[in-house]
Amino acid sequence: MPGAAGTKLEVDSLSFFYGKTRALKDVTFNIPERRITAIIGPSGCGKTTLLRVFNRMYDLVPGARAQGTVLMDGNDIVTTTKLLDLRQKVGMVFQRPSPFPMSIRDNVAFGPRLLGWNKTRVKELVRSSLEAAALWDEVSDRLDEPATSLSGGQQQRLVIARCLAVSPEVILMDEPCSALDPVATLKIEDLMVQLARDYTIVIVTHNMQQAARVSDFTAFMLMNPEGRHGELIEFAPTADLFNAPRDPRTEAYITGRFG
Amino acid sequence: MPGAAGTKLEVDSLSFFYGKTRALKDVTFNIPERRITAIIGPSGCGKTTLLRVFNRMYDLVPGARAQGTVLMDGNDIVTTTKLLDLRQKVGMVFQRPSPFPMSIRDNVAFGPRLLGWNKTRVKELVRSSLEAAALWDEVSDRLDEPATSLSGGQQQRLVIARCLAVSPEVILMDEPCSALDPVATLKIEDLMVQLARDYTIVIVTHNMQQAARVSDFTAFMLMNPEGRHGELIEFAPTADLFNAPRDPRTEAYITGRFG
Amino acid sequence: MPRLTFERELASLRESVVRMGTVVEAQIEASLDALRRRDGASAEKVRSQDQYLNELFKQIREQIFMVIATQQPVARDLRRLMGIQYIATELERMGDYAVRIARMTKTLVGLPDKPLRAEFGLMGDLSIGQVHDILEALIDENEAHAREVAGRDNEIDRLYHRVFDELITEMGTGKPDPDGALRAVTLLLVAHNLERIADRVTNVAEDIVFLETGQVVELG
Amino acid sequence: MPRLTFERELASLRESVVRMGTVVEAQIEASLDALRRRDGASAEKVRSQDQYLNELFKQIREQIFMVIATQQPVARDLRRLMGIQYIATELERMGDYAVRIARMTKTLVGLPDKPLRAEFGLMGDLSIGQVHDILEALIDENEAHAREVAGRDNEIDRLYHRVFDELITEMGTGKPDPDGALRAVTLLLVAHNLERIADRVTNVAEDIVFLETGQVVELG
Amino acid sequence: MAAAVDRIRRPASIPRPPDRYRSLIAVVSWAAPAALILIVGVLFQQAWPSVTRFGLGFFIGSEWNQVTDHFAALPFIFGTVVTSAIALAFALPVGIAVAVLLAEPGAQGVRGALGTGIELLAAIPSVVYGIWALYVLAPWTLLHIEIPITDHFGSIPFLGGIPRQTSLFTAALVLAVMILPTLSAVSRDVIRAVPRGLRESTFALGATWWETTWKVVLPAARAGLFGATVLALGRALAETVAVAMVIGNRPEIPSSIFSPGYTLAAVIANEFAEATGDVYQGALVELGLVLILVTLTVNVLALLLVRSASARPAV
Amino acid sequence: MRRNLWRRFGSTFAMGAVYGLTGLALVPLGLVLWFTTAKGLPSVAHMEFFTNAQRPSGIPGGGVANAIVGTAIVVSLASLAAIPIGVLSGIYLAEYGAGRWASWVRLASDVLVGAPSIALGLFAFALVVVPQHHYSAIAASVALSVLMLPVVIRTTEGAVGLIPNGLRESGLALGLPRWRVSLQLILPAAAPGVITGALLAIARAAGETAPVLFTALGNQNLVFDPTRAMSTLPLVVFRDALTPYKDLQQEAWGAALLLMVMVLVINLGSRWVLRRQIRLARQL
Ligand SMILES: Nc1ncnc2c1ncn2[C@@H]1O[C@H](COP(=O)(O)OP(=O)(O)OP(=O)(O)O)[C@@H](O)[C@H]1O
Ligand SMILES: Nc1ncnc2c1ncn2[C@@H]1O[C@H](COP(=O)(O)OP(=O)(O)OP(=O)(O)O)[C@@H](O)[C@H]1O
Ligand SMILES: [Mg+2]
Ligand SMILES: [Mg+2]
Ligand SMILES: O=P([O-])([O-])[O-]
Repeated sequence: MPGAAGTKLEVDSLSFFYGKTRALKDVTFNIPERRITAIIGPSGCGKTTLLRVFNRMYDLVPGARAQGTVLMDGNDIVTTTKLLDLRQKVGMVFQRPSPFPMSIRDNVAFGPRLLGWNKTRVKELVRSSLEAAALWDEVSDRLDEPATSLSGGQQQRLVIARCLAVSPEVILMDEPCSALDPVATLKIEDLMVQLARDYTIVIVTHNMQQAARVSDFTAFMLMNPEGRHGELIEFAPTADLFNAPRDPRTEAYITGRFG
Repeated sequence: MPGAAGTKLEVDSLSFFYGKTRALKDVTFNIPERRITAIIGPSGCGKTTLLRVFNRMYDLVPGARAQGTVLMDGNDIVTTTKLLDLRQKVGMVFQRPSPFPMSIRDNVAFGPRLLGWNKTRVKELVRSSLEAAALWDEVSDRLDEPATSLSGGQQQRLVIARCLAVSPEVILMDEPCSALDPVATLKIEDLMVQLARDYTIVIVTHNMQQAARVSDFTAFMLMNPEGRHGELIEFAPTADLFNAPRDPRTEAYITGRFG
Repeated sequence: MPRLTFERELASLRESVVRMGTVVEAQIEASLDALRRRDGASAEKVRSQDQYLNELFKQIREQIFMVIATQQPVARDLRRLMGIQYIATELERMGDYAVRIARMTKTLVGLPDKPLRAEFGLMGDLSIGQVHDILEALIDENEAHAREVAGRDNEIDRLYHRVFDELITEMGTGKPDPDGALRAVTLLLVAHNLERIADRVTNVAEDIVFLETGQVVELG
Repeated sequence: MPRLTFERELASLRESVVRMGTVVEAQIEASLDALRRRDGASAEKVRSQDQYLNELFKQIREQIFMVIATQQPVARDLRRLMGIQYIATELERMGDYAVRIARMTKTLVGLPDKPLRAEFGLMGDLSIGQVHDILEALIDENEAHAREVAGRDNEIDRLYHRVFDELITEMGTGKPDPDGALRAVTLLLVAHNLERIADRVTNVAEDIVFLETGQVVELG
Repeated sequence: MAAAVDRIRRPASIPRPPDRYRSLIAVVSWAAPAALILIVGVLFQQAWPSVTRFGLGFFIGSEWNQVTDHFAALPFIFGTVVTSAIALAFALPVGIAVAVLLAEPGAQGVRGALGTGIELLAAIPSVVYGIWALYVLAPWTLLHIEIPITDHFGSIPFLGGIPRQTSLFTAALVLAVMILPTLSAVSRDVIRAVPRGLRESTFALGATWWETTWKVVLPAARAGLFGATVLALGRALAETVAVAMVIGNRPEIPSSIFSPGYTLAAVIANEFAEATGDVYQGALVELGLVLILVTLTVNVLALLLVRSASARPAV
Repeated sequence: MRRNLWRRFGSTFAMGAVYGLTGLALVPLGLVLWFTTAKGLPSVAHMEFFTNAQRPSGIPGGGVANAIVGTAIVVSLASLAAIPIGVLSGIYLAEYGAGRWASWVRLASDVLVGAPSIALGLFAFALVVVPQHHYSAIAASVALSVLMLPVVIRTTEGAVGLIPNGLRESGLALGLPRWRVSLQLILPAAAPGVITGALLAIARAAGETAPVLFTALGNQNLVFDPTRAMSTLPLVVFRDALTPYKDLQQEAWGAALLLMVMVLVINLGSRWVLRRQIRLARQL
């Protein structure tokens, strides 16, 4: 439920450029702690771009560059050079489930092991992460089977478990259900709701109704038709945004009356 | 609105096999004329397979074979050898828009030209088909540009126009909007509603709510967990199916309470 | 032309609810007319007409149910739907008052004739006027008009209290006369129901404000 | 555990509507109690308590609105939501009757004391029992029980008509006494409201049937 | 306010930690371009004596004389171009047909085996083709193709003369076989890259298999098919030993395709080991240089074509 | 309706023609396989063929042991250079392959694949043989490693590229450094494809004649010293086939059979490995 909550990420006048083209302009809002914040908007409005600023995934794109500040617990994400620490704290789940080509156990243990954690701790982590990802019951008796033998929805939960294993604080999800069928989607949504007790979750979704279903707060973004850059139109508690949005563009979008 | 309507396709005890594996078992229902019939169900339950029986598209898959009858205006589709006639009468629109690599005009004229219709008739057809597909206004001044220059939603409408140009009676659509953004999706949905005045439309969709929004009748299919083949669980007017489904499995599916 | 189906359904719902309003208005008018003319048959007709109103209400409910199930409306769209449902509920209730007035009329027809107090005419005209105007506000989606109509509540209230006091006094001072007592009580109930109609109009006004702006207000 | 959020919201809504029911029951009981004890303060308390009921009703409406907007329920889920809304509407109306009984009570307190007819106790017990039982049917999702409760309507109707006739007769034959007339009319209105409560229970029963089975029935 | 000022002062590029791994493998990846440049450079240097001596005349003259130390490349260029062109003419229709068949969806069973077979053609070392062509193909060709044609069509230019086992024609035939796998494999990939929906929607309009293939699928793959052809041409130009074994090795421009000839690659293979003297060696290296420059050009062209074909927006 | 009949007939006819042409394409394969096997078998049937070095015409008991050893040495040396460099370059292209520099690398390796192998021979000759003043296996290895390099690069790039980007990003998103993700996550996932590439490159190098003609030059004796001239199987085929002596020609057929079988086995094997890779990648 929305309500009083600390701020986890403070986005202030964030602009983003791919080379010379601007993808985001002056995005400012606060992402509350231990809540689910959804980012919605039409294709190409910069949702993914915004999300990828939060764990500096954009560093992989040559020529990409951010301007402004994004504070996490007071530290600026945009200018930090401690990328490995940042990414450990800010986990990410992608559109297509991407299990590593190894056993279920090794998938979850992969991160902790490479980070040099000791064996007993890793073993505990495998179990606790799988439990937190609501997958333990389904896989506890076949931890050594290849992860690719799982169904799509299970794979996505495995990926979430893998990400939980390195103890993140924030979990970013970029359309985590768009490759899944409705049943698996509901499971992931329920999982998100549960995880929001302990983690700050930011989810990008194409599916407005998904945002409506699971999130506590919703950010609506739109491509500015003149500047051809993405903008934040409205950020509000989800219930407010879907019942009585303040901006007519939000209303037009959520009622499907665009264009 | 559902209501009295003739039957266009009579599906009777239809089974389908891919080689030795059975994909459909004993599907029986009637698809009404000039109405939109939606086929919904979880992934892999045989929706696409069923649809592809109606224009014998499965002939392209080696080893595929259908059993039972599907009567269209009294003629059995399953056993007919007049494939070219059949496919002309039963048009099809696919998931990803697939404009031919030629101009917009040539795309629409392609079918009629193959059929050897004369030039003036083809010219008229191009216009009337594009109009019927609600695309004429957007492309009338650039008919000679390549079809690939259109946006995704426009391409999908072009494909529909192309299919209208050979005067089909039935239009099959296999997840026609799943590659489109919400705005384009709404346009296609509105188009379907308009086309249903003159054509019998059968649409396969993953998106229950789309079925709910546009269709007059809905068929719900499910994979039989023992036989591992698809079955028809319920076929009813859409409003009934979504308000008070008769089968508990339908209810479980549409309320997202599966598994 | 986005969301053809939804717009079509919404238009049909608006039409239904406006029809309901018109019928309710006619029912109230007919019941008061029957009262004035002491016409039992007309009163009976009001009662049977109510079935139609109930039917319409059920239909609207069901249609709204179906539209929600199939069109997943949000924000303004949903407000418009739910607003229509709220209004339909109020209209159905107003219809009940008309029926009760008609029932009272039938009781009165069985009693000796006596001239009706002027207040009944006034109250009737006022309440019919309110119903009529609130329907117009609904049709025009005119929030300000709705608020204005709701404000006219006081006049009817005042008239009702006057009628009530007068009738009680009349009963208390009169000679023993069972018919007179029944008549007075019955008329009192008619006034009571007219006053209730005005209350419902206020609620409809609130619903119109909600439907148009999303604000939940208290106009009572 | 599918659709956590939806189930949570639904549970909270059910809780709210049951709370509404309990409050309504308490209100009716309190108003009748005040009537019996000629306790103006208690009656006043019923009136002020009604605000709470209205609040609860508005909250339920809003929450349902939000759940529909965000959870896109269909079929059974939607029926349960809308059913709750229908029931809440009826409960709110029942609450109004309790308030009106309380208002009558205040009128009666100002009049000379006279023993209350036995029928009032009976009617009160009956209607409170109906309200109580229909709430149980709602909590247990017990459609059959709901139908049974609705069937008990007749007894109250019978009592109401008896009270009505007796009071009219009393008024018609008595000596001129304004207080007596006011008292009789007021009591008559109390009985009228109790009878109306039973009507609402029937509606709630219909709503429970709908909510559970999707059938629209007429139990009146 | 302070924040705004701060933001303006901040450098446009954001500090990023150095990526040493990237630098390391980037350096390693220089190997391929370095090799290419080195090859061209070294060959240039080796060919220098010949380049300075003969200049452009090297490409016009047709004399190849170790005794007088006079060298010119025209006969080899002629032989290379003619054998490659004929080979392409043979291979093209067959290659496209194979590609069309292999690209049919659901290429299991018989078609899968066909595909494997065609690809194995590419794996067989060219020297094996050479020995087979020399002892099996050449005698058969002489008897069953060359002699009948010269007998009946001898009056037509380039088809007359005295037919020989080792000839331009035989070399071209081997080349055709050898480039067929390249041609069909690349074409198949290009045709396969044509979206499935395109094929299916053509069928769904009521088109026949041939109409679908000819009017939609192949046109959609046009640019890529052209690229495949050019790529195959590059292979033909560069082929060495199989040609050296069957072309007859005669450094002159023949008047008939059934006469012996010589190609750039073949002459290097045959003569380089015994070549004495800077000029002779230089001339051979210059031939190599010509060969490599021509094939590089052709390859770059082909690559651009194939690449643009597969990079086209998905239709 | 008549029109449709014609259309169907035309289509069937065209389909027949396509099948016919494809059948025609397979004729040479059959012929080469058949003749090489038929003519080579008599040689291969003798054990000496594998154990003895070459002998001059007229002296019985000759074999190709020297060429087998030579092929092994030359190809091993070439692999030692080409495979590590090729794999790393391939990873570079797949992982950082967006920039301009990468596109040059890509173009260079594509062009190298098409470079005439005879030119590579000339190159190695000038680079190694000329300064050292004698032919050597090393020189041949240089030529062959240049020949193998682009094959390894492009197959590695392909195999690594098949691994969905999500895997890479997921690794990075766990807070792992880039090199770990690349070498400990992506490369193992792409291993079958990379191995295939290496095998194909080896097969190709082993079958090449032109680059070894005047680098390894050939040697009748069994030698193991890579700084000396050596023979390889293709060289044996080339040289012996063109002699007028029947016994040497027979030896050439035998060597050709050996070479062909080896190359085909590697090819079919690597296809199998590759199929697994693709299946795996598809699951990812
Ligand atoms: N690597 C890139 N280089 C250049 N421009 C890019 C790149 N990635 C995205 N863009 C552009 O930036 C804008 C925002 O893209 P982004 O992917 O963030 O949108 P999105 O809202 O996530 O869209 P979608 O819903 O389709 O995923 C788009 O206009 C896109 O074309
Ligand atoms: N070409 C094929 N060969 C063998 N089996 C197939 C083939 N195509 C589909 N199937 C199988 O038939 C069943 C039904 O497939 P179909 O594509 O009709 O399902 P669907 O309901 O359309 O699923 P989706 O929603 O994922 O499109 C599945 O189990 C599938 O694995
Ligand atoms: Mg995105
Ligand atoms: Mg499908
Ligand atoms: O492949 P070749 O050895 O003939 O160049």
